[in-house]
Amino acid sequence: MKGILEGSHAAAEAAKLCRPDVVSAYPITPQTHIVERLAEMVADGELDSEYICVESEFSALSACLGASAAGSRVYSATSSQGLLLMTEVCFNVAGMRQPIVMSIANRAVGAPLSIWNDQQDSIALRDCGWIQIYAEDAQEIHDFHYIAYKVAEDHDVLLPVFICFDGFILSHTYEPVDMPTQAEVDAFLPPYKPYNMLDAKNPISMGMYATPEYYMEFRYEIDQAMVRSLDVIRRVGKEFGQKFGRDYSNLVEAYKLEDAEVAIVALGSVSGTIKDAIDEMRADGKKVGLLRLIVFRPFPAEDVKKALSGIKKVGVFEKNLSIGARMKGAVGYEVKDAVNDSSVSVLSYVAGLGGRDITIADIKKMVGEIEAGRGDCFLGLREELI
Amino acid sequence: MRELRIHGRGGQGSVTAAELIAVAAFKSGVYSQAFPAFGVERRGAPVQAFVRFSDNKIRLRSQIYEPDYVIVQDSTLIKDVNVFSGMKEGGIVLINTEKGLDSPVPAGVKLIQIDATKMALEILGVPITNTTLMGAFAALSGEISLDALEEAVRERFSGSLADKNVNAARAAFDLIKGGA
Amino acid sequence: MALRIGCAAAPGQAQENKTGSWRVFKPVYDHEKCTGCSMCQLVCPEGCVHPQDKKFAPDYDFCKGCGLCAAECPVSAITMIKEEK
Amino acid sequence: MADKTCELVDCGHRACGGCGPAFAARLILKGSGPESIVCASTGCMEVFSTPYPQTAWKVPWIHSLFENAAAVASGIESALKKQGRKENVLCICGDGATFDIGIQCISGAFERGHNITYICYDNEAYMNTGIQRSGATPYDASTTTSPAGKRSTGNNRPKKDLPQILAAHGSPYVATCSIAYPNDVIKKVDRAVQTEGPCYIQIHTPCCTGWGFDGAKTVELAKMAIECGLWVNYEMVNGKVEKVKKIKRKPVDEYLKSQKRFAHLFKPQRNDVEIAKIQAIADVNAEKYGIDL
Repeated sequence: MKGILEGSHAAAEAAKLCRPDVVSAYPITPQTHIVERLAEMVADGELDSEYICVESEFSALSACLGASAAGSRVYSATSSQGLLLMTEVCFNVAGMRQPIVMSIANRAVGAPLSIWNDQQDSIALRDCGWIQIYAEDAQEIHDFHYIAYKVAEDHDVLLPVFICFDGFILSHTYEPVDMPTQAEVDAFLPPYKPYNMLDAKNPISMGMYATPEYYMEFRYEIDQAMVRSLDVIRRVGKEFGQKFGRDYSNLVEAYKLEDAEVAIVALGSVSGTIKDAIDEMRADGKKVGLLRLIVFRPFPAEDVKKALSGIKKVGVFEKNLSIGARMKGAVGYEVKDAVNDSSVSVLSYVAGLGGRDITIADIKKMVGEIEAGRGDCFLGLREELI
Repeated sequence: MRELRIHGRGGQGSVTAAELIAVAAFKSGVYSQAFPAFGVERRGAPVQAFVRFSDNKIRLRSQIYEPDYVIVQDSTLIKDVNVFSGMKEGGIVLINTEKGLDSPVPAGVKLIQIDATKMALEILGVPITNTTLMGAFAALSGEISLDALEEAVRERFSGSLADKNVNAARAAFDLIKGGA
Repeated sequence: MALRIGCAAAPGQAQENKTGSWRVFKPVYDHEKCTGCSMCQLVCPEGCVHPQDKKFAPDYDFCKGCGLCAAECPVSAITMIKEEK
Repeated sequence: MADKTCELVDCGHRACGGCGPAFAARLILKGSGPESIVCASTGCMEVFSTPYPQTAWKVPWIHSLFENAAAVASGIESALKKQGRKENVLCICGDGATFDIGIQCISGAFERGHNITYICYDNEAYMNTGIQRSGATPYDASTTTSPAGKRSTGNNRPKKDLPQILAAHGSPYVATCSIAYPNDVIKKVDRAVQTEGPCYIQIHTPCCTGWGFDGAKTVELAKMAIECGLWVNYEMVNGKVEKVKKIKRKPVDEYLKSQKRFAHLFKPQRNDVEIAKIQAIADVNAEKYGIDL
């Protein structure tokens, strides 16, 4: 059924259709509409879940961990400071291999306090062992939930997933979304079958500590699972396409890259604005293309290399700041490493932090900088303030 | 692609108006996108909300700087906010005003004034003007059909509240059509 | 043995760790004096004191020789002696 | 139902000889039985009982972090409810995890009313990391972060009254007990798991290494704490104190003298002023709970 709804409701409606046994989350702007909607669904009997209304994000994810360990499918959502408050639990969930799915309405991290969008929160947690998928629009927000559960719960993977989408820009925007029926989702996503589970009939200990003889191998196994997830995501994305007509078998999206001389690499909703800018630039005879990273963890290095092959000038649009890093943004390094060609210029552009609006004009300016070989810098700073 | 900017005050339902217009547009068969100016404004503070209409899938995510249409929910805003900012040549401004506007309007901008507060008070019994203005917008822009608007309103409200809001939208629609 | 995903394990494997080797003093049970009250079994932090012919005896594979059983025995039927290696 | 003969903590764990908490763990599971799920915090008991892959636990057991056992237990309980399962959900956590770093999670779980039993094994300091003071450390105890010195007589704050705090959350059953009275521990755990709602039990578990005494005297020390009035065994049902363990009270001196953590109160000379302050704490306890026979 096609309807028009807010991005956060696209997340909540999908979460509902995934039939989580337990939902636990804590309100934080701009994620709040998701948990409000889920609470409403539980109150109205639309959603048959235990909804744990916790006292912090830290407890939200801790409760999800407990419920998941007890053999339930669980769901949570957060943003920004909330995600950072969960950091310790995030590492723990991945280490304990609990396939929890969590929506992240991406938001800047203080100080200064900012409720507005960038991707500093999830990028800061890139090393914690969660798969990270970035949506461009409400339809992807919605669809990625089904894919995420199926990937996370695959016994070849058993890793948690962040579904990241830009706060406000997507979470608070109404746009058309095609939603499957419960029966269609049930046919795609079978009931959760836990790998390890707390059960008095078959007692095991979970989350034991590992001495130096074992720790490295456990960490190695998590990384191996993450590597394996590349193919599992492709497979599940393809299967989703066959069932629902929207194919997600590619971990990256190439837009007008075939003959491009300049490529922009970006994550999330700004890709839409970039595509419109590219269309305008192409009309003016500039050969520009976009490589959108849909999956950031695991990093699809091969896909990036292939998509960018033959392009000599690459600029990475970064809604994050890796303070003290030479390139400024965190994503640029991985793109540069994937390209692995000294004749290619890969530069980072930190932009859109804390909700600074990104217009088509900004993208055109960025392309000018890429062409001039000026990068690894901020874009769109207000010079009068610095 | 056509773009609409709504000016109002926190609590006047500008964001709801944008959402309902987007829903109605979608029901009228075009792609639409509605979003608020993301802020921390409380009740009474000037706020904005935006709608885009297009025959193709909308990818653009920036805010709206050069609107085709502007709706001003409360004419008192005009002294604080430049509601005409960036308006396109030939753009239409719909203003809710009781006495009529005395400040100048930029050249090439078509101004439509309506006493939506009075209409809302008569029909709804409360001075909440957004459905009235939506009806007027449907009439003057042609972006949304009255039937689609009615459907959108009925999905959001129920019972007599829905009826009253539909009536308010209809009355404003007829007023604009009759005057045009 | 391959690792179990999630650092999980089934019961039984703690018994691979024979903590009896930690012992410096050894409890010796006098079954003549023992009344079978089970206090030694109850207070043992290892849980390694078991019934034996209506009396009790420690499992020396695990007994760390803490002496709690000797201290709490109401009839002083347990003596701690220096372990001979 | 409680079964004294039930053994659900295996031999081979790595606790110190004479460990009070290890003894308590056995007693707790005799009280709650095999239909239990244990949620542990990071701490001494977690470390001595679960080096991978040698778990000492014969019931389902989970450790996540230092401060989140009550939140993890909330999730477990909710999952069981959704699945229609009936296991007892227990937290077994040290005093650092309970009094200090985990108190927010505990407060949240108790306020939400989850059907869990939270058990704190109280050895009155952070023993896992090497005897640092916690909110449960008694007045004047010398720890590595509250050392006695030329200008200090050790920990300068009295023990936090956590049972009262949790009773104030509306807990239907709050109890204190001690390994000095093993059957009392078993009985109270049994009662807690059978009581609907969030229950709290605080077990006094002397730590021979942390307090500085011979491991053979663990139970004796626990008894001395009760006999001098520095530890009180009682039950609180719906916030009202019931069933207080009554005693013929002794002065605090002997209890203090038996432990290295209080040695500075006696050497190089007896510190009458400080010992009197500790005696006053016992006197207040006696008055408050009516423990004197």
